[in-house]
Amino acid sequence: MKVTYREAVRAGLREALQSDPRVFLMGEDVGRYGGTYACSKGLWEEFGPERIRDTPLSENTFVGAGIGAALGGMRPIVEIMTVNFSLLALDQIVNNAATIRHMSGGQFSIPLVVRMATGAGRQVAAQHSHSFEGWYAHIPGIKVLTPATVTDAKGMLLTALKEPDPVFIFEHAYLYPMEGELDEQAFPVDIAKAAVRRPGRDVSIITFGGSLWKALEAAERLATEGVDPEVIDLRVLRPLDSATILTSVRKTHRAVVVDEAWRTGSFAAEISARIMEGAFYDLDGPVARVCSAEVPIPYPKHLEEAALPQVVTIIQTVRAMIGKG
Amino acid sequence: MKVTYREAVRAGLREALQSDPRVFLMGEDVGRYGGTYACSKGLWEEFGPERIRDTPLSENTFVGAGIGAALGGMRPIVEIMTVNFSLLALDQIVNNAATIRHMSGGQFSIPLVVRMATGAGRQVAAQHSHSFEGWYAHIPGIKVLTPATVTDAKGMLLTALKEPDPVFIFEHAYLYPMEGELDEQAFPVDIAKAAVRRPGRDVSIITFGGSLWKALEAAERLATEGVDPEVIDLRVLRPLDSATILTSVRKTHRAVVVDEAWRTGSFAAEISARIMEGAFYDLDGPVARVCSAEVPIPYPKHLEEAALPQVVTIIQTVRAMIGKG
Amino acid sequence: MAHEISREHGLELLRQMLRIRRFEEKAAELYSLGKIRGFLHLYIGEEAVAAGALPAFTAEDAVVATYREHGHALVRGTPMGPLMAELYGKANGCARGRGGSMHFFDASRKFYGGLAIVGGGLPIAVGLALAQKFSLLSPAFDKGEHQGRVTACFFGDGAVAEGEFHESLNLAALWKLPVLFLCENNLYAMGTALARHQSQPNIALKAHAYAIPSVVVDGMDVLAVEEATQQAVSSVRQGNGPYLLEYRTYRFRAHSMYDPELYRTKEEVAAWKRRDPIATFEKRLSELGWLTDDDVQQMEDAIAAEIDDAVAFAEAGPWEPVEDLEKDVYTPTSSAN
Amino acid sequence: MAHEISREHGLELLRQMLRIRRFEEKAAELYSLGKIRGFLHLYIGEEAVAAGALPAFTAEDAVVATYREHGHALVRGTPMGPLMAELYGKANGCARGRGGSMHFFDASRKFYGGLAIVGGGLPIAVGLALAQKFSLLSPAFDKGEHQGRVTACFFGDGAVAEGEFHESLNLAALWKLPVLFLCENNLYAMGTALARHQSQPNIALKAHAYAIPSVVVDGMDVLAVEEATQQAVSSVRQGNGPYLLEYRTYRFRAHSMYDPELYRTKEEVAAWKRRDPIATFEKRLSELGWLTDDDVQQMEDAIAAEIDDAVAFAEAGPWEPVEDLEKDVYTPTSSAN
Ligand SMILES: Cc1ncc(C[n+]2csc(CCOP(=O)(O)OP(=O)(O)O)c2C)c(N)n1
Ligand SMILES: Cc1ncc(C[n+]2csc(CCOP(=O)(O)OP(=O)(O)O)c2C)c(N)n1
Ligand SMILES: [Mg+2]
Ligand SMILES: [Mg+2]
Repeated sequence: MKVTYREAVRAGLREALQSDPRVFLMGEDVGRYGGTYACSKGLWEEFGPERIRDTPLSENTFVGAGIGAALGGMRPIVEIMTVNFSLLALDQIVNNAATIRHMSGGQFSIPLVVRMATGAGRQVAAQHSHSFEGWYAHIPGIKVLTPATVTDAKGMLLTALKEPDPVFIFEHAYLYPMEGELDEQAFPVDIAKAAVRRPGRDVSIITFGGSLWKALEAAERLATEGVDPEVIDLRVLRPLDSATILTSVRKTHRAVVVDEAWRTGSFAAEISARIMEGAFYDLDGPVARVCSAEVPIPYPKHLEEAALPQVVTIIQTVRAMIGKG
Repeated sequence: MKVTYREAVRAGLREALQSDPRVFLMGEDVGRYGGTYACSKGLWEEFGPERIRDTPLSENTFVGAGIGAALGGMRPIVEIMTVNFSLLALDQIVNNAATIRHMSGGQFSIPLVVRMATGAGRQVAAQHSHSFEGWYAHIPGIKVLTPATVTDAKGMLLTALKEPDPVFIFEHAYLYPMEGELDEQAFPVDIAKAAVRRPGRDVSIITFGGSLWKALEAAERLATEGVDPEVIDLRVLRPLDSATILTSVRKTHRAVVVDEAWRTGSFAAEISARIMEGAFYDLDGPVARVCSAEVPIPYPKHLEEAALPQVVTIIQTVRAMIGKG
Repeated sequence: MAHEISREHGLELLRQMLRIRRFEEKAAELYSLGKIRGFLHLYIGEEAVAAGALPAFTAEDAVVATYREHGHALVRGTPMGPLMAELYGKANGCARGRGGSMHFFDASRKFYGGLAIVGGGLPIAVGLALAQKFSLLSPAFDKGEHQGRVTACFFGDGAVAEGEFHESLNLAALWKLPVLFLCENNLYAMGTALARHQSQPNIALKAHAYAIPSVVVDGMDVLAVEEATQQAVSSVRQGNGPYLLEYRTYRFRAHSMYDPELYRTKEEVAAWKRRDPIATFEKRLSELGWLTDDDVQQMEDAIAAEIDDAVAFAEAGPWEPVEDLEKDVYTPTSSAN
Repeated sequence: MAHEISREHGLELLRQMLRIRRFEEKAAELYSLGKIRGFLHLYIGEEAVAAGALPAFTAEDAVVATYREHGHALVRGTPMGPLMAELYGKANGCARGRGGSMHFFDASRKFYGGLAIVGGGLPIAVGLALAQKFSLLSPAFDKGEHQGRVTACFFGDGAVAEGEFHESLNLAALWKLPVLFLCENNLYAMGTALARHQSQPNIALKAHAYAIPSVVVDGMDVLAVEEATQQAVSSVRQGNGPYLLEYRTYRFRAHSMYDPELYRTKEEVAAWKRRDPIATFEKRLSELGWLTDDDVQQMEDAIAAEIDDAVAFAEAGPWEPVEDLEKDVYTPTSSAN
């Protein structure tokens, strides 16, 4: 069945609310407004104001309240409108959500799911175009998911709600209107493994989230030039599935990592370092990174496009590598 | 002249306050209390409550006020008690301090200096033992300094105050009582280059901040085994001085990066990736990382020590590498 | 009349409100044509606030606004051309096209944005006010020149829920800083009604928690806005510390360009539109015999011409070269360059 | 007497205050011996608050406290042994030694810490109260069992300045959640006096900004604390939404073990010590003829024995094996294991 990414998220939310009375959704404008990206449209009417809760603008507190509600036995789904606003809640996430279990000697679990939109590409300028998934992936005690397909958009949410620990789901805002085939057979989807989205022999293109589609398009175009790339969708940034990455690189001997975050300190650096540590002797050449320019993302289309990873930059990077290899 | 790191910071603050009427210091308990780490002890008495300002507990606002005061023509020094509390101010830092200049088309400069204590090692447990310098180094628009010596503790602060843009200085809390030789000849110190703290031939040990001293001790001990390590103190994490790193690795053909942050997504990954990209063909073997275990830092001494990089882990890592090389 | 004004002044207030209204109507039109993209938040319905409040501030004062700041920049005096060009993303825009609708800046007019993180402007304004106070305190500064500068900080009712509102009012009052907290209470934070995001919907009353004086103002009455703002500004200039004004107003359009408006009734919107700040003020002026249909027509014609010029300016403007993408991440004199 | 109590009850209140005092005096001693490390924040002087407030809550209620929580855990009922062992960092501590002084936890007593980010406990408490309210709303929960549960949230005057205070009170009042905001106003945030961190130092008054009822309580009078807290709890249990209590108290010792105390005078400290909650209450009980020197001696002896046992328990406790360092970062059933 073909559905949009947005519809897939909504279907996951509905199913979760129907199947477990402990599940509720809270966030800014998730209720009467239907969600900034319309992911929760109709849910307030269907499930009522107790389970679909509009919050005041107060990110640190409603995320903290999600932690408390999870400690109290609920299964909260907290929506943060976009990742840039999540910085306001980072104290609760790092200092409470991620620590309370370990710091208490294992006395508590925090079954909290936090969803947020991430990424650039919609000309909303410097304060609304960040990609901080890599920062979240640095934090022990939480899990970080980056669904790129409609099946993962719905499936990962449902699996996340079965987890005993905090799970953070990053939905690339650019994907919401994207249509895809929802594979109900795939459920329940795992949240432990990366996926090989396109098998290939010549180079491993490793990416996640919104960049997956750019990587796949680049791969198809490269195929017409006789280059056969393998495309890996990390799916889960924490805990990271190194095995799938290393298996691929040992086969292709080359890797390009695509990450929409700023280059320095990007999660792409972690992938490069893991390959360095786990497959150095299998490499025919250095792992390359395709990331965003190190600038606040500007508003005009031409500058925003120049700042972000693009299909052509991926292609050029692979070509240069093959040429050298 | 021998001084403690704490005294060096205080001397820098005094000199700055004396030499520029636009400079003032604000933060929690920097005044009457003298600073949690006594860095500003005596300054309130000397410069008065207008220039040494105790703030209420409100990190996001007093950092934001520092940005506004800088926009208004002042040269604020904001002290955030420790890095974990800085998460509460990250919105102002990422969304305002780092963007306003670029986003406004270059109309404004924000000459703000923010100082904070970072790091673990004092048995203050999971909420007070973080190392987020690597996160800050990911943000275009700001600069990130990690003084490891008493000379840099004073000198970097003075140089930072001459910068037109926001500078973040991370002082490892463990270093405050450390004594060292203050080299007044070194002033003004640059905040652009990494420093080779110990020249060597066999392996490059690359680190910064509190870990420098562990790296130097490891190097001396390795020297007694006939291994001659080069120790590099990054000093500045953003903008990063790749040249010094690559020059060293091209000479030693081996590198170990020591970073007190959690391994996954650490800044050590960025260093490893840069070496991958810039000196792959010069490497005799994979770059290794010595980082913290991926756990909230526990209170008991033996567990905290086990969680953090130690002299012995650095030594073992180098030995393993030499053996393999 | 709320207070005594001259005909000229009355016409000027009307003209400013009309400039905002027509500028934004044109912007909406250009948005549907794809000339403007990203988020576009219209101020239509709230014009009396910017038009009545901003003239109370001098060129030496500082202004901080939100992503709904077109009206504030217009009244502050930034020419319409660079503002329209900014909406286009052109290099001749007021932020070289990099900011767009949400990020107007104008250093020459001490207009510090155009900030789009809700509540994020308050600490910045507190800091600007701190610098203004320092300029009085420090013997190194020329008191005369700096005497009595203040900072105007505009924000919405939704921002009142954020912690920064609380922290900023406390700090400003504690340090007696010359800042005016100007709340544009349009009764909604996006789709969330005031009573559903504030347990105590009386925003002016919250100022007591910080020992800050406050007043509720009819934000649909440009003269009431002007009078209340002038009084507050003079109190702040005299060094009495911060002041909070709650302007009760209403947004006639969607929150941004995409908004199904499921959260409010057509009747409610219609009722507020009957209090349109422009129509009601036109009526008052004509009742005073100060405004003829001709006057209105002349004013509309002049504004239409100003807008045509602004659009032409924007259309003719160049795109910033891609090579300049990384320019101004740091200041040229910085060691990072 | 503030309200009618029996002799037994009076003696029990005294005993609890004494347990806290002696426990912490011993902790300070052990700190100087190097048995306890890191930060150690003593509650000495403030005992009447924990001793008077906590008995108003049932075992089904939830409690959230700060890094100055020794007294709260003791009165809540966690045995002294595991608490002392936690200070040592031993595996038989109440948090397996991982938390230390600032991070006491006890799931069996719904004691959620021991949280050391100032203000960070308020949102957690609001969330716990939300879960308690849900348990009433959702037919899927057994109403009877959950009926009228409430959450106690302790925090200091310094936390009042943080944005989370503002955000949490608003959210709790907006959603009518069963949470008690219990402010231990000891007049200082570390070295910063109340009047230098609050522009409006009357904390109870701030509750009006959220339409939350509030009361100022003499925090040096255990009976006043008990009575005010019981009244507030019963209002919250009845579903009237949150309540704020401001306990005016004083910290006799340094903020933590290192503190030159440059920020307050010896006279001020001495004046407050004359209002020592334990000494004054002992006096009242003896004036009633309820307390003889023998009674006091017996009580002290029993507590001394309890402390000796706790120290022995801690000394005998094992260190957590280093192999277990990464245990419990995730829950065993998690896909991450
Ligand atoms: C911290 C933060 N959270 C969420 C948003 C998304 N957002 C943009 S405007 C808005 C509503 C703000 O309402 P209000 O402050 O009343 O201003 P208005 O739009 O009514 O002028 C929201 C939730 C944001 N920009 N910043
Ligand atoms: C967000 C944050 N900022 C700063 C600190 C450092 N700090 C620890 S306790 C404290 C003072 C808190 O005072 P108060 O809330 O009155 O509690 P008290 O210590 O008086 O019991 C400070 C500033 C912290 N723990 N958290
Ligand atoms: Mg509004
Ligand atoms: Mg206090």
